Amino acid sequence: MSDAVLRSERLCKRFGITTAVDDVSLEFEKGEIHGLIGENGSGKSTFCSTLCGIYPPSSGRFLLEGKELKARSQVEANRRGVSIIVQETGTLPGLTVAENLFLGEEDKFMHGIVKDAGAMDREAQRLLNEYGFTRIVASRMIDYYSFEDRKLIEIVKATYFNPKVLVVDETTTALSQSGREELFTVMDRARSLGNTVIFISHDLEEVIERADRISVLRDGRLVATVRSAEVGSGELKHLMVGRELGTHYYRTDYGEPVPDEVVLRVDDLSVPGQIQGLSFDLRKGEILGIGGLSECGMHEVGKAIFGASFGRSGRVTLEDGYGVDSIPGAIRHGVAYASKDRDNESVVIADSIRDNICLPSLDDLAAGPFLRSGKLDAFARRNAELMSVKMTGIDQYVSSLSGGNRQKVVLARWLGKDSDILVLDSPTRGIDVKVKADIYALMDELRRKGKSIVMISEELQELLGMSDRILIMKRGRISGEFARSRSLGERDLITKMV
Amino acid sequence: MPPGFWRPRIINASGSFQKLKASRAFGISALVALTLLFWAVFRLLSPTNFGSSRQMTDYLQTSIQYAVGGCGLYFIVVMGLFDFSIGANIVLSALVGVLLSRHYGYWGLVLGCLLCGTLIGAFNGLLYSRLRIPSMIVTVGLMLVLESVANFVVRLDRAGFPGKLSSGGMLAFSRAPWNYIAAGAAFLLMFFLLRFTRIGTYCNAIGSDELVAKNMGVDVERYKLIGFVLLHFFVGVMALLTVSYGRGMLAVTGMSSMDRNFKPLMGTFFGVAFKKYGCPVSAIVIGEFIIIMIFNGLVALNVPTTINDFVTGAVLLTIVTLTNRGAKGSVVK
Amino acid sequence: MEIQSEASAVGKVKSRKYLRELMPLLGFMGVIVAFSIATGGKITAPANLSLMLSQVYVLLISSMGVFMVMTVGGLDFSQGSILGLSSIVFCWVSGHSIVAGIAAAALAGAAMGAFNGFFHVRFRIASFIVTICTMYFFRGLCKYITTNGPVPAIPEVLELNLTWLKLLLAAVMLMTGFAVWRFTRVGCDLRAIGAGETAARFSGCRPDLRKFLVFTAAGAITGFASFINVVKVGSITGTAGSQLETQILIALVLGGMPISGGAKARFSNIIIGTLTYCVLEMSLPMVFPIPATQQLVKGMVFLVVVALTIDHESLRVIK
Amino acid sequence: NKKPLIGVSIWSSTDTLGSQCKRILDAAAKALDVNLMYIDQGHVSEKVTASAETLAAAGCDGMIICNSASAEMNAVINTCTKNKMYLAQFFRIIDKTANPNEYKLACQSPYFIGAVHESEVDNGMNLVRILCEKGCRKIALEGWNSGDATFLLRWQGYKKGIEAWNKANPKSKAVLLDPQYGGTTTDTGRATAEAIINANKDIDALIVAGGGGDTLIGALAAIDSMGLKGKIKVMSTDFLADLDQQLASGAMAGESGGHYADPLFAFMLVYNAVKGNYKKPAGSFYEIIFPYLYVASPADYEAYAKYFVDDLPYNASELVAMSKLSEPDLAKKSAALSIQDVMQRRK
Ligand SMILES: Nc1ncnc2c1ncn2[C@@H]1O[C@H](COP(=O)(O)OP(=O)(O)OP(=O)(O)O)[C@@H](O)[C@H]1O
Ligand SMILES: Nc1ncnc2c1ncn2[C@@H]1O[C@H](COP(=O)(O)OP(=O)(O)OP(=O)(O)O)[C@@H](O)[C@H]1O
Ligand SMILES: [Mg+2]
Ligand SMILES: [Mg+2]
Repeated sequence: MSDAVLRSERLCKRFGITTAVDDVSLEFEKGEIHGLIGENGSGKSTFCSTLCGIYPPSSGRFLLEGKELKARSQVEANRRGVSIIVQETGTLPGLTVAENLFLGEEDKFMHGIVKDAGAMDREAQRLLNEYGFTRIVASRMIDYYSFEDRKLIEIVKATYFNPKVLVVDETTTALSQSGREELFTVMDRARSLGNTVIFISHDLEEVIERADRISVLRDGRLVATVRSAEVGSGELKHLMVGRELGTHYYRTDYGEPVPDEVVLRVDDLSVPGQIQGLSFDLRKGEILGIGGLSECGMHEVGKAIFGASFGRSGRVTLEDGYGVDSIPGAIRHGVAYASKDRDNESVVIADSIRDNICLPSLDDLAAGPFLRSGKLDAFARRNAELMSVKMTGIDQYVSSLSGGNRQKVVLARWLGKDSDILVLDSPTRGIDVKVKADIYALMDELRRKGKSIVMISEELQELLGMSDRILIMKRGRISGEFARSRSLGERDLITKMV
Repeated sequence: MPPGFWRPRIINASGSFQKLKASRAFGISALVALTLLFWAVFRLLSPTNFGSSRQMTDYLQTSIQYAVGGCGLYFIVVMGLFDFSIGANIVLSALVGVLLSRHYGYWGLVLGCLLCGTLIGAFNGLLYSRLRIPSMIVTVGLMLVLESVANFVVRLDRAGFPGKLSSGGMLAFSRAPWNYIAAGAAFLLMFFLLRFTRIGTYCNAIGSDELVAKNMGVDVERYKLIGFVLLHFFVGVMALLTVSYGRGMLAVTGMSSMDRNFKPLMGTFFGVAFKKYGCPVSAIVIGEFIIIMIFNGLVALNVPTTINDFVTGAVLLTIVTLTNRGAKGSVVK
Repeated sequence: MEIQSEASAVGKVKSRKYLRELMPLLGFMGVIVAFSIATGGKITAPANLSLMLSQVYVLLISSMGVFMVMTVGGLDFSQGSILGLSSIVFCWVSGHSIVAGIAAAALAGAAMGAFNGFFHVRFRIASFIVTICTMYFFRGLCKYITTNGPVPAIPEVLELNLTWLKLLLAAVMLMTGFAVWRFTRVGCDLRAIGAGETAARFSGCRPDLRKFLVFTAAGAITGFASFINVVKVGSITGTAGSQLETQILIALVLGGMPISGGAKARFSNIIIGTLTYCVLEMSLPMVFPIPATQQLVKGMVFLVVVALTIDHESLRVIK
Repeated sequence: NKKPLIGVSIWSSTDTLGSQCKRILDAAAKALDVNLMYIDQGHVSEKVTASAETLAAAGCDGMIICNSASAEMNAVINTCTKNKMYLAQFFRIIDKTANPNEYKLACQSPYFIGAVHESEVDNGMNLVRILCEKGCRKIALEGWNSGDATFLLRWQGYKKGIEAWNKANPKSKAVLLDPQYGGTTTDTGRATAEAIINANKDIDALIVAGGGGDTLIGALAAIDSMGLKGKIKVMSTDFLADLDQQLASGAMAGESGGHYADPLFAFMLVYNAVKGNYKKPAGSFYEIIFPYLYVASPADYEAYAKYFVDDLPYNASELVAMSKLSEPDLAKKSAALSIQDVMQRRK
């Protein structure tokens, strides 16, 4: 008890009618990594945002080392020794690395109102070197660095001042394996210095492996806090959803023959700087998994098949001989695509559910050039209900839906379009186990109906569990191919990835 | 302004040429080369009556007033905001300056222009943040209001010639060296603000992503307000230079002051276009100079000045196209 | 009990939403009522109807194009210059045949719009910048052509200055516009592009093509409106159409158009906005004898109406 | 018996010339107990025609207008006819040969009462003659906006003046450069004048054709700052409030102007039409020619300033008397206006 560095007392946070965090009292000990898990929308991010001053709590409070913590902004929280690494990008283009690192903390370099830009660059470089990121130059524009490098810069930004509490919110999904390792090193170091890390992730294995203790949230309430050494992922899942998960989490069949009919042929597909000379077939009723490290180019494959890449060469040919070269063409010929970047590339975020579901099918719903809004409404409602999207009505804006429901809208749209080939990039990214199971079931059902699916995923379990065939990519090329088999394990895949 | 207006693009720096291209030296040489190019073209076409050193100083003298306004606009434009009321503010501040100069001489003129300009900036900024209306809209409304207020101010001027600087004195800023001193001080201040205070960093940060900047502890509201105040401070300097340059100011109605917004904005376009090379201030000054040079070149060729807008538009479009293209697939509004 | 309160809260949210959508209409009503009283009923007198309407046509028609541009999130500041230049084209060609003149003006407008669209889409330059450049570009041409005097229209054209004809043309344009907006995929596409361009692209809209076409259409529509403009003014000087772009912006904003476009754009924005603007334009001189006062009041009414009617909720970031 | 309401559609009621016009119109309206309603249309064609509609909707009994291009008068006259609103032009007349249709319409409309204008061509010729006589041989021209009706007429006059001079003095010919346009503000006026002078170092005269006076102020600033004061002779058609100083210092060579009372006569035409005193001549309309005053020395200007700037050329009782004149007498009254005329009346 005396070791508690941070305590929340009866913390509540309400957004209008939803209670995101409901009466949570939690203790975080000095020098521990504390996992925080829960279904999507269970309040993890909100809890931490409240801690870090992004939102004020509705009631209750935080106590940091016995004193009340009432930060009104992230910078204020930082000054009290609490910092956060968020899932989204936290760096700003148009500024240098150093300016990004010390954004909001320029005071150290100010002489009156004059800023000592040189000293700032030097200090930033010193920190980067200390973390081992020597390849990053502090005085350069951050625009020069990749997404992953920027994440590393953010890690430096969040930890260089040795915060007492560090929050890592779903950061790992954005990082490749090596980036993760670097993050874990930083986390371990923070723990060894006697600091506390709050670690949020949907990857239960990862949480069990890294965390000392794990707290589970459900619908904003604290369900339990357990020692990670004493639980398995099954128990955690049970705690998260409050019921036993069905056994059919992944598909269970093995050895079912895949029809030989090729529905999509990829020939010598290249995108400059992304993928090189890819060739493979997709067969009818097959789930083709594509895996690899985050930056291996596999995400570009989905775009290239869908006709959405810039500067693509090579051919993507459908069963009927049609060569896909544009998005509208792909859609017309029954190719569907759900992007990894859901909010930017899949759903039109500031538009209604109705429009989102109807967009690809507008031409089918029109009589001549004319649309009938009754028909559109019915179409949208039917498909949204088919996917059991949680909504107040089809007029609701997608921006007010949770991540999982947004993904359901994406799937509803393609179900409505009745596409024969679905390219799903990270279909369960950032989605809770319940919705995950629904999506897997749906994929299996579609497969049985003779639809073909390309599933691009960073989650090896998912690839192993769902695919008929798995292609592994490395540096823009295919480095291995595996057929569905019970004996196939993660290790087999990883050897081809790295 | 629509979001994402000045979202900087991601530069891929692989080769050494790319590195060179991203340097300040490259930007400044490009600007100088552009100036020389236009000079050479007009000089060739019209060797006797264009581009002597004496004439060049005349061009420069004309262009600096617009460059000062362009500097001010830069603060707002990089944040993705805009202000349509600067023309109206030039008119109003100049008239206030003239009015005060009747009683307090140069002090009245200078402080009248600068203070009135700055106060209006604060007013615009406050109204923008209090009413929570997009800047482009709120400033159109303010333009209407300020334009008409200027008409009431000019009526207070009981001198024989309302709005005109008395010909005996008060004209120091209409010619060298004082016009250069005033404009030069403004450029230096701009350079200092961008490089040695946090304002430049914060304005860029707000322009890149306001929400992230806010989470990083940038007091967005405050720096937007500072942006407006700085903009209109520079507009105040511009008003001083403009009223001195023309020796008088005319109060107008019916949105005619809008015309005054665009000359400074052209310089700002240059500044933003060359921002990635790290030399916005020089780009604004040189850009305005080029525009005035083109105007004079056309007159030297005895082309009717009516074509001037056409050429200016074409040159601006070309330069923006060459320097400020978005990446393929990027979202530009 | 909990469920009930939740349902009523949802209801509250919904009714707030409808109220928001009604705000511009209420603003319009407010302006009408206030100025009817101030002018002693002059602005609503039936005898004045055709006069009150006469300034609406050009603004109303050309607003339709800009409405679409703004829906996809763009801005068009070259509209005034387009009106001027296409009016000149109309004057030239109408000597042969008036119908051909209209077609030529619309084509010229389309060409200018396409020019805007090309630079905006092909080179990815913000529409605000492109159209400020072309505002100068087209205006320069317009001024240059009129250097030696206005470009006159043939006398027969002026005989077409008939209220019923203008009303008919405006109504036909409006109805066509509405039909296209409402009953074809255009409206859906444009709103989606405005609300999230990348996602719209991945859903099968063609944002680049659409945007190009939208700018072209905006030019063509204003080109068409130049017919009504010429019918009213008879000859074209270098300043023809000046500030039309600002008038359109003010009108659309008064009508409730969100400046960043997207899903909240409503066709009614055009009608309510242009009517409000024209009522203001017409009634202010009746109430205030001095132009400076007229404009002061106009500016304040504009600010007040916008402040009261603007939809803050959809503006997460106010630019 | 309600007060008559007369509309004034003017380019600007606030610039140098416009505000003076407003001053004399306000005085007349006060003397005759008339309400005035101003609309500034900025010489933008759409706004010019719209101004007539706005005035009609406001229920004006009559209006006076300074239009931009003559073709605009078509719609304006029609609006007035339809709404039974009397109309007179000021500073403008529809040219019979250049705009025959508008001219015909004006003659036919029972509500188009007449036009008051200056003889711009003569004025142009005069200015050029004076310059040539002062020894100038290369004359530059700075206008305000291209295509403006008045500017075009003046330009015609300048060209005619040069022609006449060259015919009379074949040995010492003068040239007139093509116009450049300097807008209506002082700073654009100066920038344009500087450009003209820089591009033509050998000019010895500059005519600033008008534009309300502010363009001229800018042009004078340009000449002054380039150290050419007196070397380039400046003529213009807009009196400045400090013309005496400008003349004394040699910045200005001379000037025509003083025409701000022109709208007064248009106002009188409309006022009398509204009162039913004037019947429009069948098949034509009244045309009043307003004289320019020419000022070439500080002494001239001193007198002008006394009676035209510090005071108005007509006082209240004179205005009332003027309103009772018949149309031919009104025209005579207008033609008679000069500095001497006012001096005599004030004695
Ligand atoms: N801006 C908003 N306005 C209103 N409600 C919102 C907003 N953002 C989120 N919500 C509400 O929050 C819920 C989802 O929140 P959040 O985005 O945190 O979900 P999540 O945890 O990512 O869930 P998922 O499992 O679906 O990914 C939605 O049900 C929605 O009602
Ligand atoms: N901005 C918001 N406005 C309204 N409601 C919100 C908002 N943000 C979150 N919520 C609500 O808070 C609840 C918890 O969301 P939170 O983001 O904390 O979940 P989470 O556990 O972090 O989910 P995830 O695992 O997807 O990150 C949601 O169900 C939603 O109802
Ligand atoms: Mg979260
Ligand atoms: Mg989430």
